[in-house]
Amino acid sequence: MRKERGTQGVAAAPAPATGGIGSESHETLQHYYRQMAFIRAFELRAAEMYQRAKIGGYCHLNLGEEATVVGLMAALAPEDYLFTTYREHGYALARGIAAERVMAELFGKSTGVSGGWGGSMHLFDAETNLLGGYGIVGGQIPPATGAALALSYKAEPDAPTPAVMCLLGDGTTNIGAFHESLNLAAIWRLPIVYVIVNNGLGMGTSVDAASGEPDLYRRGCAYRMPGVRVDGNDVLAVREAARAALEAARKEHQPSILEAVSFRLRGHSVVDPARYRSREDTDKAREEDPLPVFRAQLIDAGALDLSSAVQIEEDAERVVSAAVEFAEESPFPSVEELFAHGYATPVPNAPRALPGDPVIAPAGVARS
Amino acid sequence: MRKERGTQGVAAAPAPATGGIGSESHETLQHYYRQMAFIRAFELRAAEMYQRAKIGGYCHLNLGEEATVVGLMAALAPEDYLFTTYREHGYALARGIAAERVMAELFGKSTGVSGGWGGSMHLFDAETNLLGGYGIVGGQIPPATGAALALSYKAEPDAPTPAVMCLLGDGTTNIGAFHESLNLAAIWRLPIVYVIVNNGLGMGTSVDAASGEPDLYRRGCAYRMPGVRVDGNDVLAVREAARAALEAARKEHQPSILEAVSFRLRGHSVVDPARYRSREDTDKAREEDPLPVFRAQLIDAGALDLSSAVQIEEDAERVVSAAVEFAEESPFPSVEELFAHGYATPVPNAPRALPGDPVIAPAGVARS
Amino acid sequence: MSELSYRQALHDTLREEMLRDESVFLIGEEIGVFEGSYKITAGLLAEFGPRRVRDTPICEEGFVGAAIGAAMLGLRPVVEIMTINFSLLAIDQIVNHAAKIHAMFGGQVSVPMVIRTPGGGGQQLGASHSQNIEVYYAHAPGLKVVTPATPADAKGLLRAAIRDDDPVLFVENLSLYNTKGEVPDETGRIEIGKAAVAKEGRDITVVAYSRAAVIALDVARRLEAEGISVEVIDLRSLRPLDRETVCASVRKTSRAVVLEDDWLSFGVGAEIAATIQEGAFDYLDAPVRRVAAAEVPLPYAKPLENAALPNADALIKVIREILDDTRYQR
Amino acid sequence: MSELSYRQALHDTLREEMLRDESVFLIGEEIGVFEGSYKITAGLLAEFGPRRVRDTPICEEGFVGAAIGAAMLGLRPVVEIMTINFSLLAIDQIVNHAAKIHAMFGGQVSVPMVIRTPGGGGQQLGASHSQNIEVYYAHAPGLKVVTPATPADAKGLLRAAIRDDDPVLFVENLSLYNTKGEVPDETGRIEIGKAAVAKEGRDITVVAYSRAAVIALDVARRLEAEGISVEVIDLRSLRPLDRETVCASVRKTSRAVVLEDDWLSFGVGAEIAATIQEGAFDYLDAPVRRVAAAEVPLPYAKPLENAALPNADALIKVIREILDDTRYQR
Ligand SMILES: Cc1ncc(C[n+]2csc(CCOP(=O)(O)OP(=O)(O)O)c2C)c(N)n1
Ligand SMILES: Cc1ncc(C[n+]2csc(CCOP(=O)(O)OP(=O)(O)O)c2C)c(N)n1
Ligand SMILES: [Mg+2]
Ligand SMILES: [Mg+2]
Repeated sequence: MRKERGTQGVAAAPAPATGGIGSESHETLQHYYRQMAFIRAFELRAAEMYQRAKIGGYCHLNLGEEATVVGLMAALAPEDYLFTTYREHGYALARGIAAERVMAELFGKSTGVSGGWGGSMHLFDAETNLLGGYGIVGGQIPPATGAALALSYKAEPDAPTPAVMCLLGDGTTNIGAFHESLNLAAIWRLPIVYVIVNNGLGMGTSVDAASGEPDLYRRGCAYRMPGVRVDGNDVLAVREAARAALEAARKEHQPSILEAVSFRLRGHSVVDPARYRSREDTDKAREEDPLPVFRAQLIDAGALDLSSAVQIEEDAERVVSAAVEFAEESPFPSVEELFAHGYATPVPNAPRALPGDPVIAPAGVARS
Repeated sequence: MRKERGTQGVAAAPAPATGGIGSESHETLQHYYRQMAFIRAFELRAAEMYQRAKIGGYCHLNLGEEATVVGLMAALAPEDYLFTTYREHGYALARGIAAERVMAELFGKSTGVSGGWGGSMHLFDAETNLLGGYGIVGGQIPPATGAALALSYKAEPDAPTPAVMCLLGDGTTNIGAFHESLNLAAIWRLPIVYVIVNNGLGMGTSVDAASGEPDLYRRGCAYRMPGVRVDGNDVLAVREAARAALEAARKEHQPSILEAVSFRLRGHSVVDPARYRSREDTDKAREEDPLPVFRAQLIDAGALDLSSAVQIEEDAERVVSAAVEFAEESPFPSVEELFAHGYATPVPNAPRALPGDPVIAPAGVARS
Repeated sequence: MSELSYRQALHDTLREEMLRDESVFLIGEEIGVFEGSYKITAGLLAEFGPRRVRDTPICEEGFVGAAIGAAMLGLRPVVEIMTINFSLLAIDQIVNHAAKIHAMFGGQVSVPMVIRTPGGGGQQLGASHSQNIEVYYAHAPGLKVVTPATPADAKGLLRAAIRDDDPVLFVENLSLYNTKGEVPDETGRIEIGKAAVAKEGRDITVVAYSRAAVIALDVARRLEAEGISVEVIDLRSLRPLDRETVCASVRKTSRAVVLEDDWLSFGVGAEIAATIQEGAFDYLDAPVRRVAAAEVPLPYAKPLENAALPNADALIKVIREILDDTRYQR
Repeated sequence: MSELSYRQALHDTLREEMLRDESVFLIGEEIGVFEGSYKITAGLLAEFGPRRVRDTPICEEGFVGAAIGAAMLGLRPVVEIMTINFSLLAIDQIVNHAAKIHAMFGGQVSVPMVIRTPGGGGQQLGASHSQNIEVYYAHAPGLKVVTPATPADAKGLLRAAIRDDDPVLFVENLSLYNTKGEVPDETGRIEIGKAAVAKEGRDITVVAYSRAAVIALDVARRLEAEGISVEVIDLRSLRPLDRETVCASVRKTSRAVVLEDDWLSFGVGAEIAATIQEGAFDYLDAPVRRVAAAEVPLPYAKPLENAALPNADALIKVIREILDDTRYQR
């Protein structure tokens, strides 16, 4: 089973060069801008809906990470698998899930991707191989690694397999599950790419304060796992780097780290005013905001004209509005369904008591 | 609080050179041989006592690791702290704890270092700052790191502090607690040395099968923590490397990894016949057995004559026999003491029921 | 006396204890620069500096374990685990280490640490972020587990916990942080291991703790108007458990209900019911009932979440069922 | 029928299921080259190779989590956690993930995995290696928890667990591995969620599971000779819990004791006692008593360990106390 591992240490490989905007079709570039603009519009509306108490729980947004999201999803093939964190609305959208179903999930409606059971942090869609948003920091990493194990288990030895992309935040590289999982992927040569979405902060804790090796793409060194850092504000660079990493995972069963560096435009979640953030930091984030930057680049390069840009943005607003309307009008799951997902294989004596019910039905007949 | 961290990556520093046997006093060398021979004798007797059911539970021996044990303990200052694994009889002895108290603990007697409460895996001695053997793999690493935190908390900034030495096995480098702890030590610059006692195997799993980076001293790279590998069969080399690492910990608050490579002479624990081990492997372990090798070296160098060697070995046997006798004759802790260590600060309603006692004393009066 | 929120009571107590004792320090995720996910530690980094208020990376096993080691060397760490759900990442250090170290090493060392952590559902945080798993810790000898329901108890128990030489799990509750109550100005401790009779009554005993104790008290006051006299026992401490206070109450009222926020099977209420039936068997006029959460991973959707969680209405329903059941009339 | 040891029954079932279904594979520490710490997997690496019998590094959170992911993609991993004590390192993956994934994602995916792990004290393994903490898992909705006491149940339940689409914690016991019993040759499953009446009796019900069920049965047989007729209920499954079988027995005998290896407070027996007093209140002639471990971190020294653990003598003493107590004569 075991193949040669990499050589000692980690070649801090530069991210693969991209041809830049010039070498992409206008259509492709517009498509990326459309996706980015759409995520932006969706997230801003999600924030608004949260403030209007249409969305409950925690709500973490991809604002500022749109280029990373779109670049990664452009590289991920339909047969690949995706495990994400709780900050994943954008990924679900770019993976092709209808905005209505995502917004409906945030509203807790039965038409949501997870049937209203998951909420913002727990989007799941079997059809697009989105195997879940996870709210426990690092919790997704071992299962993602296990999914890669399953792919290699099912494949002929040395044959290419689909790959797994496992997203995690910068702060998450300090938890034990990260270490254990990377080690497993390395010794078993699993087809997986660990993407560290480095937005510079955990909640308010900087990468530098949290990580002994703040160059996060280098943390694979402890497993001889290669790593690459890419500018997360550059959608093409992200896409190219992800493609290369995914190819190595699929064909050579070479796991790797891909670090995409960008900024979080707002607080950790909708309710966080981010007072701990320096003015300088916020300014920088705003200056490098991938949306206006990419828009300007495309217009400069003649790949997009102003009216199409405005059109794209208006379309985004319209679709998001429709999604909100859909979510608003969809029904909540019915209370009768409370025990519907108790077990996948039914067994006798499975609990079905509501609060205040007796432990045994008064007749002495066990419910089941 | 935070100081400069090391530079990127890890300089795979060679272990500091030792002057070799020639530059040591005969007394020192004899002392080391005496300690090694003593540990050997103790461990062989422990195995025997285990087989005779005088010792219960699991019993893990330091056979084959005597040079590492003695070298490390020679470097550790009395004011330093030691956290070990369950494979720790030798460390307790070399740290200066009387053999009787160690053997009595293995027998579960009240005169044992841990009063009979701990057994082989859980030796503890407040007086010599031996802060415990721990049976959960990796469990000792976070507390050891926290002990180093306490030392730095109590010291003036930049002033030297005592250091913590935290022992762990090769297999233990793959568990999350290792990663989390090293990262904490790195970002907080804690005075601690993580000593990886690499005996080549977990229970039956090789380092190569278990670790993505099988050069274990390099695993600090993920925290910019320096690491050194040393021949664990060379007591002087181990001592020198440990001294240097401890000095850096004490004076510069530079945490580091020290990997000592040796062999396990027998199975994982007394009951393991180690059938999975290749003949080649066992032969190699026997050839490089640090005891006869060191003995021959000393005799060659004129630092020890044959009759003193035999004397040392006989002394060791005698003391171990006395320890067994002491252990044998010591009383078991009394059953009345069962709740004696329930809480350090007494509180009402602390449980004191024996199996079968009613939950409330029949009179309706709560015991406390 | 002054009126304080539960949050403020915790904050003030941490501050007072830090001022009083140099060996007390705070450690946890986002407690410093971010001022705490629930802002209990707001302002303390600015006042005490990073030595005393130590932000950690995200590594619950690591920093809880580090606090254990620091406590073994005589410091008094007060750890914050952001929510009790994340404590499962550190439970090996808590149950296999903190709880064991004093006894396993023959009493040579103690682990004077406090782990503060909030539980609580009802915030639409979903299945993995809404648990009440204090029973895991209540089951483990060597730990002390307290569950204050009021600002006054939050203060008195936190003070006692910090000064205690054993590891104490201090369970807070998300939905209590903004509740207010009278808090004595003097610096008394509340003894760990003692339940409180939160309200005296004659007809039935409701046993509860944390958020549920607040609901129970509210229900008791409402039923008073109808002439139903409910005694409310607030456990306050799950380990040790004050069985005598619970049983004494039931010996008086002859009927009991437990209100608890955790899942029914193998939850805290099971121990209470088991204790009562043994300690007050001859006095009991009806079975002890339990009002607990439905046994499902808590759904996000509000109507489902509401249906799954115990509340005042369910408690009232069960109280009435017990009192009305002709089989069990006195 | 053939007589097999509990160990052999487990081994054979693993082998048969691997032969039957290519998607079944084994994963865990030291299960391959070392052939398992307790040798359950002896010979299987040689027979099936490293793809089907996967040795892992020491990383419980990592390999349990990996098994979850593999199960989500349709494989059927059977994980070995060397002892239940180490499961605390993986409990975040078990309780926060495996138990939640099916429901939290609206039923779109299931997690068909088995976690085999032995509990058990009495081997002088000390405080951190002697725990019986199955109640932690029994409390968590989404899991199934089984605790076979006999070789036949070990076989039938393991087979059912492997073919079940939910995560099943399969609790073995160190002191049962060498016990022997008749095992049916046919390949039937034993339904998860059903208790067994291990022995019928009239005078008193003893409820137990795992090792304790074996002791209870032995005690029942011994007391038979004295004319005391003990009914023994072996729970077999802690989640779901077969309350009806337990209560039906007590409705017949009117008296009950729980024998359990875990600590008394908040242990498995608490739920049983709470259930009985509610489900058989009108039939109960005496309080339900619990015979459980003393609430201390288990000491290493043999006499202390013996004193702390429940055994046949303690059970007999309590049975006699209940039957002799004049207050509770029928
Ligand atoms: C185990 C665990 N600990 C703590 C938390 C609380 N928490 C949620 S998000 C977060 C910060 C994560 O930072 P990072 O990994 O950088 O991801 P980002 O939110 O920046 O995308 C923390 C501490 C959690 N959900 N799980
Ligand atoms: C968390 C945990 N998992 C598994 C075990 C069982 N176990 C005890 S020792 C051991 C091997 C440890 O190997 P290594 O770290 O190399 O130390 P060595 O025994 O070789 O000194 C294992 C798997 C344990 N005690 N704790
Ligand atoms: Mg981040
Ligand atoms: Mg080893």
